[in-house]
Amino acid sequence: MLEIDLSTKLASLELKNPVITASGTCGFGEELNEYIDIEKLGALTVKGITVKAWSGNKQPRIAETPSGILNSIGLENPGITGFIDEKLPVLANYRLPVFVNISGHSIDDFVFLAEKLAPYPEISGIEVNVSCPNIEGGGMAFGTDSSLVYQVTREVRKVYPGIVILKLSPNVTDIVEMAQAAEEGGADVISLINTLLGMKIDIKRRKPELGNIFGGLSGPAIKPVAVRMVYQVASKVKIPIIGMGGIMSGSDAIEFLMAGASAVAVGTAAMVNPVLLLKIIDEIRDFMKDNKITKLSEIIGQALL
Amino acid sequence: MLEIDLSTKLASLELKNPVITASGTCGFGEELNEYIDIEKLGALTVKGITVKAWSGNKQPRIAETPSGILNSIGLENPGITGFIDEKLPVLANYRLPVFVNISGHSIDDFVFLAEKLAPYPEISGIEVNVSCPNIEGGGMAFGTDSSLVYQVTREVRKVYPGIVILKLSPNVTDIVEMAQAAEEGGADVISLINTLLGMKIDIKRRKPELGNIFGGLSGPAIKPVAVRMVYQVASKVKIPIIGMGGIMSGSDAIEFLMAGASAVAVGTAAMVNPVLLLKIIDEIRDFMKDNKITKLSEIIGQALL
Amino acid sequence: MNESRIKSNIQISENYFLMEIESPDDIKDIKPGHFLNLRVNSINSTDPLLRRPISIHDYNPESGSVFLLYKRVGRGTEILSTYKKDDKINFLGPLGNGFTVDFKKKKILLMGGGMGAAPLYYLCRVLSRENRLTVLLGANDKDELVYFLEIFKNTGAEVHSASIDGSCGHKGNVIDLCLMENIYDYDYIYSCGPVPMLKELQKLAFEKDLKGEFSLEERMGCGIGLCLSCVCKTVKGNQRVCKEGPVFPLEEVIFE
Amino acid sequence: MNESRIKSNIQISENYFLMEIESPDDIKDIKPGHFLNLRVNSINSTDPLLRRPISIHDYNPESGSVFLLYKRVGRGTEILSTYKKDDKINFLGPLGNGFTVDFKKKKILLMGGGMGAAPLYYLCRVLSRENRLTVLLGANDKDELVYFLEIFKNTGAEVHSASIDGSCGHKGNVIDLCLMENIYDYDYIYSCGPVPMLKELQKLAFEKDLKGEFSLEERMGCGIGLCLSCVCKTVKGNQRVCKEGPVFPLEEVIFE
Ligand SMILES: Cc1cc2nc3c(=O)[nH]c(=O)nc-3n(C[C@H](O)[C@H](O)[C@H](O)COP(=O)(O)OP(=O)(O)OC[C@H]3O[C@@H](n4cnc5c(N)ncnc54)[C@H](O)[C@@H]3O)c2cc1C
Ligand SMILES: Cc1cc2nc3c(=O)[nH]c(=O)nc-3n(C[C@H](O)[C@H](O)[C@H](O)COP(=O)(O)OP(=O)(O)OC[C@H]3O[C@@H](n4cnc5c(N)ncnc54)[C@H](O)[C@@H]3O)c2cc1C
Ligand SMILES: Cc1cc2nc3c(=O)[nH]c(=O)nc-3n(C[C@H](O)[C@H](O)[C@H](O)COP(=O)(O)O)c2cc1C
Ligand SMILES: Cc1cc2nc3c(=O)[nH]c(=O)nc-3n(C[C@H](O)[C@H](O)[C@H](O)COP(=O)(O)O)c2cc1C
Ligand code: FES
Ligand code: FES
Repeated sequence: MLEIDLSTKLASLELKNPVITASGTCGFGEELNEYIDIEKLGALTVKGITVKAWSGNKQPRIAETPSGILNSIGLENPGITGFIDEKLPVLANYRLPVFVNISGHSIDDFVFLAEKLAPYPEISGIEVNVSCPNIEGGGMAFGTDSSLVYQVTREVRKVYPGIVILKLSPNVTDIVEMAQAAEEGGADVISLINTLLGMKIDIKRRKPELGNIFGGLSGPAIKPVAVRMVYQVASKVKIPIIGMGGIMSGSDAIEFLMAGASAVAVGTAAMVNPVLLLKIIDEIRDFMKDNKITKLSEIIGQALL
Repeated sequence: MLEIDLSTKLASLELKNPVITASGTCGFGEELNEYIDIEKLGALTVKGITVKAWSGNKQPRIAETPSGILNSIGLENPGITGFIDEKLPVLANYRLPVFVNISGHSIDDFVFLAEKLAPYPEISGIEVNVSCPNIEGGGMAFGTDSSLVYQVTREVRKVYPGIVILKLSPNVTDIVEMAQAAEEGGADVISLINTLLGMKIDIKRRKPELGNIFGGLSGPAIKPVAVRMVYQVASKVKIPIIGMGGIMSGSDAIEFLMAGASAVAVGTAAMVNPVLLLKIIDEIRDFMKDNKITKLSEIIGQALL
Repeated sequence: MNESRIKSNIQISENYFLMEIESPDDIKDIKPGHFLNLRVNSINSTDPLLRRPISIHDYNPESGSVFLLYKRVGRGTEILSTYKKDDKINFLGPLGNGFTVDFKKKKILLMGGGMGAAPLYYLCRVLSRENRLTVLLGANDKDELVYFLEIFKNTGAEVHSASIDGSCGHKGNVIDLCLMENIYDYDYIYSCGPVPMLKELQKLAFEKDLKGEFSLEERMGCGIGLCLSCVCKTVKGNQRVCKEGPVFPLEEVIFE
Repeated sequence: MNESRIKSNIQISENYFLMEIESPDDIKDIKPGHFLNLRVNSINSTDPLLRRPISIHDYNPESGSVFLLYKRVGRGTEILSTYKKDDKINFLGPLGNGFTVDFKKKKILLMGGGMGAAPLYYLCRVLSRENRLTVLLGANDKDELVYFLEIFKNTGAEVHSASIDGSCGHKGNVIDLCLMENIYDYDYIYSCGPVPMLKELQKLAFEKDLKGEFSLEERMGCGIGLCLSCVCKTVKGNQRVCKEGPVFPLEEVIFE
C-alpha cells in the first residue's frame, strides 16, 4: 500500500491536507460540523469580521447564474467583540487550524482587528480581505490599488504575530502587481480569488435581482479566471498561495495545485453540498494513488512552465 | 394584434432588430447562412482582421469550462487584403449591416486597417478590438490603458467616416474609465465585453490545456460580469452600447437591454446552435408582446436607477 | 445528504405538481414546517447550481412516503417536473425548525396564500386529530384552489376560500375572509404565503392580541445555516430562515 | 439542427457504447466519414456547453438507423452513456466532407487505431461491395478489439489486429502490421486514429508513393466552420477539420 502524504505548508504552518473552507460560506464551523467532521479539513476560515457588528445588505442577497452564484450578503457578522466572546470559544474546541477573515473600511480598521486577534493562539492566522465587493465605500477599493495593498499588509504585519494571509480581489487589471505588493508588505500567504463583481437583472420586475444591485460571482463559472490568476501569481511571488474559485471536485482542486497553489479553499461547493469538502480530499488522494504520487508537494506548481 | 417594433439605433445606423453576431464566432457569414437566413439578423460582425494574414495559435485552441468556453484561436484571418479581395465581395451580397472587427499591435496598425476599410460603403462600421487576449505583445494591453484607448479611438476616428465601435476588455479594474476614454476619443458605439482571461489545466498531462496557455472565457459563465459592466457604463456614457457575453436566450438579451445596451451580440450561443440567433429575436418579440411593450426603446436601460 | 426513489410525480393542474418520494430509513423525525433542499442538476453538470427548497407537504410514516407539492415557476421547478417514477432525487433535509404542534382542544386558524398552503396541509393533518381547525385559502383563481380545497376538507377542518378573480369562493383576498371570521375565537393562528398577506395578518393579530406562527420564504444559498443568504428581520435581530426558521412566532417578524 | 429518437444505447465493453438513433426523414445523404455534433446538456442547463462530435459508425437507410460507436472518456460521453431507449437526442449534422467512395475493383487498405476504427466500418461496408479490402486494427488490448474484429470480419474483408499488450493478434502497434503487409499491393489507403500512428503511416506512404485519406480529429467549438477552433495544418494552409475535413488526402496533411 502506497503511503500518501497530503500535508502541505503555508509559511510556518503545516496543514494535514490542503482543503480549507472559504470565508463566508461555512459560517463559524458549528453548523458545518453537523454535516461533516470538520476536524478532517486542512483548516477552517471563518466568515469576515468587521470592527462593529453588521447586519448586512437588503434581501434578496443571493441569485443563481449559469454555473455560479451572485451574493451580496454584505458582511453580516457579530463584530470583533461578538466574535471573540461568542464564536471563538466554540472554535477553540476544534482541533484544526482556524483563520479569521477580517474586513475594514480603512487601514486603521484592519490594524485594530489584527491587534484584537493577536492575543489568541487558538487562531492560526488572519485573512485580510481587501477584496469584498459587498461593502460600501471601501472593501474592494483596497484590493485594486497596489500601494494600499502594500500599506495594509505592512501595518497589519507589524501588529499581528501569526500568519498573515492577504486575500486579493480579482477585479483588477494586473493581479501580479497586487500579489507582489502583498509580498513586499510582508504577507505570509496570498489567497486568490475573491468573487468577481457581477449582477443579474430580473426582467419581470425590470430591476436588479439583488437588493444591493451588484454582487460577487462565485462557483464553477469563475474557475478559469481563478486558475489563471493563481498561475500568473505563482510564477512571480515566492510566498504560498491558497487557491479558490469554483472548486467542486478533487480534479478542480488539483488544477489549482498544479497551477501553483499550496492549498485550496472551497466555498460555493460547500453550500451546495457540505459533504463535497471531504470528498475533495478523498479525490485528491485517489488521484495521487492512481498516479503513484506520494507527496502533495510533487503536484504543486507542476503545470508552471 | 400588437405591432412590435424591434428596431434600434446605433448612432446614425438603424438596425431592424438588436441581435448582432459577435466577432469571431460566425466567420464571415457564409457558413452561418447555410443554417439560418442571416439577413434576418440586426447586423453581422465578422472575425477580427489584422494587417497581415495570420495563422493563429497552436492546438488545442478551445477548452470547455463550466457553462463556458476558453478559446485561443489567436486571430487567424486572411489579413486586410485577403479580406477585401475574398470575403468582402461575398458579404456585399447580403442585405444587412456589416461591422468589421479589426485588431492591431500598434496605433499605426489600427489606423492602417481603418483607412483600408474606409472606401467601402458596404461596410457599416468598424469594431476596434482593443481587447483581444489572444495575441502576443499587444492586443489586450491597448484596452487596459485608458490613454491608449483614447488615442486609438481618436486616430481611427480621423480616418474612418463610418461608425466606429470600440470593443473593450473586461480584464480591467475600472471599465467606466475605459468607456469614457473611448467616448472622449470620438467613438460612436461601445462593445462590451470581450472575453475574460482564463485558463484550464489538463491534470492528466499536468499542463495547460490550451496550446497558448491562456485563453478568453466566453459563454453563460461570464454573463453576470458582462451585464454588470454594461450597467456601470450605461449610466456614465452617452453613446450607445452593444452588450454581449453569454447570451443564450431572449431573456438573457433583455437583461443586457435593460442594463442599458442598445443592441446585443451573440457569440458562443451561435457556435453551440446557430438557430439560437433567430430564436433570440423571436423571444425578445414574445416578451414584448406578453408585456404589451411596442417599442424596443421602452426596454433599453429600464433597470438603471 | 440523501437520495430517494421517486414513487410518483404527477401534474395536478397547469403548473402544480405532486411528488411522492420514499422517505429514507434513517430519517424518522419529519415535522410539519420542515423543508427539503432538492438538487436539480444532472450528473456531471454544474448548472443549475443551487438546490431548491420545497416544504414537506405531507408525510406518511406507515407507507414511508414524503409528499412535496410544488409550483412550476422557473427552471429548477421545471426540471423537477420532468422527473419520473423510479428516478432518484438527491436532497438535504429535513431542514428547518418546524411548526409547534403540541396543542390540544384548541380552536386553530390556518391561513394559506397561494403555494403557502402546501406546508399547512401536513400541519393540518397533525393538529386536526385533537383540535378544531378552520382553514382559509386564498389564490388567484379556481385552478390554484381546487386541489387544496379537496384535501383540506378531507381532514375534517372547516374550509373557506377566496380567489382574486372570484372564480372560486369569495371574490377578493384571503385577508377579507379573515375579517369575516370572528378572529377572537381562535387560540392560535398559522400562516404561510406572500409577504403582503402576512403583513396584514400580523397587523390584525397585533390589534386582536392573537398569537401564532408564520412560515417564511427567502432565497437560499445553502439551506443549512452556513451562508446568511436567507436572513429575515425579527425582534431578535437577523435570523436565518433556513436554520432558526422557516417558522417564526408571528409577533417576532419585522416586515419592512 | 435535428432531434432524433434513440432506438437503443448499449454498452458493448467496459467503456464502449453503441447507440442506434432514428435517422430524420429530411436527411438522405449520409456518407462514410461524416460526423454528428451531439448535444449533451439537459433542458435548461448550460453545462456542459459544447456539443460532442461523434462519427457515423454505420448507416442503414432501409431501417432508417444511424449508428454511433463511442468511448466513454469524459463527462460528455459519460452523459451520452446514460441515455436510454426512446430518449431524444439533439444534434447538428451530418457534418464534414466524408471519404471518397467511388472506387471499383481496387485493393484497399483500411487502418484504424483505437476508436479510429469506428468511422471506418461504414466505409468498409460501402467499399467492400465492389473492392477487395484489408483491415488492420490496433488497440491497447483485447477488450478494445473484440467488437471491431467481429463486425469487420462480417463485411468479408481480410482483418488483422495488433494489441499493445499482446492480448489479441500481433503484440505491438498497428504500424507493425502494416509493415508486414505488402503495401505496394494496395491502390488506396484509409486511416483514422492517433496522430503518432497517422504520422508514421504518412511517412510510409510517402516512401512507397501510396495515395489515400486520413480522417482527423481536433477539439471543436462549433463543428460547422464558424470559429476556427479545429484547424489543422495542410499544404493548402490551415484547414477546418469540421468543414474542409475531417477527411483529407493523406499527402496534404502536415504533422508537426
Ligand atoms: C423554506 C421554503 C419552502 C418552500 N416550499 C415550497 C413548496 O412547498 N412548494 C413550492 O412550490 N415552492 C416552495 N418554495 C418556493 C420554491 O423554493 C421556489 O419556487 C423555487 O425555488 C423556484 O425555483 P425555480 O428554479 O423554479 O425558479 P427560479 O426563479 O428560476 O429560481 C431562481 C433562484 O431563485 C430561488 N427562488 C425563486 N423563487 C423563490 C422563492 N419563492 N423562495 C425561495 N427561493 C426562490 C430559487 O431557489 C433559485 O435559487 C419554498 C421556499 C422556501 C424558502
Ligand atoms: C470529427 C470527430 C469524430 C469523432 N468520432 C468519434 C467516434 O466516432 N467515437 C468516439 O468515441 N469518439 C469520437 N471522437 C472523439 C470524441 O469527440 C471525444 O471523445 C468526445 O468529444 C469526448 O468528450 P467528453 O466530454 O467525454 O470528454 P472530455 O475530455 O471531458 O471533453 C472535454 C472537451 O474536449 C473535447 N474533446 C475531448 N476529446 C476529444 C477528441 N478526441 N477529439 C475532439 N474533441 C475532444 C470534447 O468535445 C469537449 O469539448 C470524434 C472526434 C472528432 C473531432
Ligand atoms: C455567500 C458568500 C459569502 C462570502 N463571504 C466572504 C467573506 O466574508 N469574506 C471573504 O473574504 N470572502 C467571502 N466570500 C468569498 C469566498 O470566500 C470565495 O473567495 C469565493 O466564493 C470563491 O470561491 P468559491 O467559488 O469556492 O465559492 C463569500 C462567498 C460567498 C459565496
Ligand atoms: C471562438 C471565438 C473567437 C473570437 N474572436 C474574436 C475576434 O476575432 N475579435 C473580437 O473582438 N472578439 C472575438 N471573440 C469574442 C466575442 O466576440 C465575444 O466578445 C465574446 O465571446 C463574448 O460573447 P459570447 O459569450 O456571446 O461568446 C471571440 C470569441 C470566441 C468564442
Ligand atoms: S440559506 Fe445559507 S444560511 Fe440560510
Ligand atoms: S469547430 Fe468551429 S470551425 Fe471547426
